[in-house]
Amino acid sequence: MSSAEVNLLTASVKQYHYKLKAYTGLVNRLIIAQMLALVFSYVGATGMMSSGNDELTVTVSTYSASMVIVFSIFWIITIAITLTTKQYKKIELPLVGTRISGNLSDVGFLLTASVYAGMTSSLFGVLLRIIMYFTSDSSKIVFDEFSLAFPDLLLGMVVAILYMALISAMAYCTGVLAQVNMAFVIIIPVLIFGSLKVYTNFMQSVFKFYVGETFLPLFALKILFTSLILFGISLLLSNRMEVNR
Amino acid sequence: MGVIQCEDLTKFYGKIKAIDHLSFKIEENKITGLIGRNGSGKTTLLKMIAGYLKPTSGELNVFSGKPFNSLAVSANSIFIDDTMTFPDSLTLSDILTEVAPFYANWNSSLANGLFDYYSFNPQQPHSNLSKGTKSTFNSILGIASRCPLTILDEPTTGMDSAVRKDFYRALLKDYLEYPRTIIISSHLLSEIEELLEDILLINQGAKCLHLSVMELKELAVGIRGNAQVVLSFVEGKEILYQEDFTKGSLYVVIRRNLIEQQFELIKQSGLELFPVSTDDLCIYLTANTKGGIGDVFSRG
Amino acid sequence: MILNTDSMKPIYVQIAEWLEGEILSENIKAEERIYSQYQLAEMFTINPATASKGLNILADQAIVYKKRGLGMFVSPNAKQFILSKRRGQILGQMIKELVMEANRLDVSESELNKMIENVRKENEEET
Amino acid sequence: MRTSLVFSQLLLLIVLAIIFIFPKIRQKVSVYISWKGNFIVAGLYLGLLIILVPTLYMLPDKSFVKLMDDKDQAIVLSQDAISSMYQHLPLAVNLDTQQGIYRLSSQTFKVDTKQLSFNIDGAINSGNHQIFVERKDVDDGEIEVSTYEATQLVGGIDFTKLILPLTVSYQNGTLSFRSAGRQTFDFRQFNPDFTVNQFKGQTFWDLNRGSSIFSGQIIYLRVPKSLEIDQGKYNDYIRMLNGETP
Repeated sequence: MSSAEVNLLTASVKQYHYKLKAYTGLVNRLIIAQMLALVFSYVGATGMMSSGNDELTVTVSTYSASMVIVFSIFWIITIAITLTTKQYKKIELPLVGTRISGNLSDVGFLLTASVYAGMTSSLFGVLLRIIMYFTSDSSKIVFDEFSLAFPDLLLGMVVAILYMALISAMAYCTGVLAQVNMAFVIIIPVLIFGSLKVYTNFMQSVFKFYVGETFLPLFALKILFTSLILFGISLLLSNRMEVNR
Repeated sequence: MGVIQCEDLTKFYGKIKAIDHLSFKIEENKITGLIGRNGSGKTTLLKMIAGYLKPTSGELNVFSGKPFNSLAVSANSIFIDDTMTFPDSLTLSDILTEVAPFYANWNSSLANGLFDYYSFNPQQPHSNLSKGTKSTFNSILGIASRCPLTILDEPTTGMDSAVRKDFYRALLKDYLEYPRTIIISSHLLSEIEELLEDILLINQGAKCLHLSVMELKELAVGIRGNAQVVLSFVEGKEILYQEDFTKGSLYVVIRRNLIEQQFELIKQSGLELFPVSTDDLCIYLTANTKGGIGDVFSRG
Repeated sequence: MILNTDSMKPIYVQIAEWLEGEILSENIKAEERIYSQYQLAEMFTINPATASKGLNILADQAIVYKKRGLGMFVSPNAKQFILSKRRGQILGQMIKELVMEANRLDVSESELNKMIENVRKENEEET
Repeated sequence: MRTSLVFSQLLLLIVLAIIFIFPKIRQKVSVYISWKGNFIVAGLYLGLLIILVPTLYMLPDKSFVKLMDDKDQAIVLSQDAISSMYQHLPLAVNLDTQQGIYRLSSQTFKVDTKQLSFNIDGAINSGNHQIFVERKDVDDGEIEVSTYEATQLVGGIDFTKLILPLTVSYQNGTLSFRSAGRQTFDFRQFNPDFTVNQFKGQTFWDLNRGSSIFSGQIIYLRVPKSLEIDQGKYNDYIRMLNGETP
């Protein structure tokens, strides 16, 4: 008998590669979600402003890819949660590894998905502009933001990816909690949302902490730190869990 | 060296006791059959050995370490059962190539050979397979992975008898070429007993027997004949099984070592001696009540 | 000790008897190497431990002997030994049972002898 | 506007439902795509979107609407000019050269009677517009009518040049003004995604949302020296530049 020596990192990387192949099909759902969001963004502009007097009415419809990003965030929430379900965890069983390597490979997959979803959803701003260019009279299109500045595009991608990472970490952690005990899914929202005052305060402080941050490096740091904590909690929680009962 | 050492192992699911103070030791490179009735705790025990489940109390060591959530145990063992799931985006041939890198001793020519032999469709997803073909495919993984500890939980579920025979042959041939510790669980012993070296019989989570197949085969003997005469021989001895026939004829199963010296005498008294098949013996040993199903009907 | 009340003999006994048959029919001659436990395991799809026990039966009776590092070899007088053993032990046991069964079925001695004679004649015609 | 919001929220819910139900549907429909196929789809999709970036920058330039700041010099000046027009007569500004004020139309009519009267369409009879009348030094028998518009903004969008001038016609001594009809302008503006907005601060928002400037058209008449002018009921809108009161 030769005893195979494996370290945690190699096992995690192998599982990550396996999962990447196993779950790429989830991209189809992302594409559908993004396409639908595009239709909404185009048909019902995200914002509208009307002004006028008796003889004139001026309507300014505002467009952005925000809806696509929001839909992509919903997508990543659903996959982060499904990854924690027993049905999906069973896929790890024939593979060499532990709960930690399983979690690490999940995190790797979610980060990859975040990068992919963040990139594609931000690029939808470009697609939306091109569609507008060909379908609308140019004298109706406001040039200022139409001429999307490249640094802004990159900034949007980075921020979208960071948001996806944060939200996937939150969703994954919630999923793991639900696996540990279904009661958490009820208890935690009750604790947080139980009192409306606490809820508003909580949401406001969360909002201020992330959405209110206007300095990119600090924002990135906050997100990375929070995601790390959330993934860490998930890892510790699931490390003691039994599988495939 | 014992690959698996188990001391006073107990496992509860909530308040239900699945494994009850179990102690045994499985030696390296032996094929052991884990036999027990449905619900006797076979799968629970195997999942604890594979590191999926955590023992409630007692000691369990696999490769001299605790198996639960252990990377070393995971790297050196494989657990095959019919609930194994694979993602639908991987075809059967994909699965063979994707699973291979996880196992250091993976023999891909063997895997592909078996895969072709059973004429699987390489483009099919795993979830589309019927119960029997799923078991067949999973058994390929179990054999080709050549894990130092190979755990096969009811590996032949749904297989037809031809495939079963092929599977046992393939397992044995590869075992001879590449010896390893194999545990096969089954509720049907007769089919695998030739393959096995040892048998671990459990009943309601507790150990019943752990001995070699050869010893098991000679463990008990059946005596049939006139009830009075039979009873005179087995008086005061533990009767494993007893069945009444018409006209005062009686069949009893008794431990062979209790009665070995009296064989000649028994034969001369006009009684018949029978070997007891291992399957029957296991049923007698794990029976909760003495007497068979016939008793239920004769009581009324 | 072999429990011989039924044809359901343990596998290792059947292995030993099969090997004896091979030696009797001179498929394996004296001083030749006999099958290893692994070859036997593969041939009969049995656990090598079972096969090993079958070989050990022969070794215990000195029908085969062990050469260090080379395996098991057939003893020079193996065939003779098997023949005499089968005559004495096995045939004796079988005749004992035959007689018991004949008594139970009320078959007289002459009738039994005639039946044996018939079977022998049939076998001779076949060969 | 509200209905579209409700509509899109409803659709959002439907999509969420689809996303959640989809795996179950997929299991039933069971169209299996191998991972290679999925990889190709994912790669193509991303590749296509990336190719759009250079495409966007290579699109031929068109006459897009440019945003203006309401603190723009020309706009400030034109607004000053308009307010001064009401307070100080005669006019201190030259409409044709004043920055931020554009001429929409210019017409000349032959005088056919000695008296000039006005007829203003009901639709424009709401005090949006002002008519300024200047007497020329000579009796050349011609009435020159020009319409002007000061810069108008909605959310920084200058739509001044798109505004149709009032229709002016002259017959039997009556100058008629008719509205060009109700005008609607639709503009399409892009906002940065919320991900970008967060780091652009609030300034951008303020700039575009705050500025809305509407004003009516200015009609400038130059009439022959001796033409008699009957303001009729419109004397609120008509201002004589030579200091005369009708």
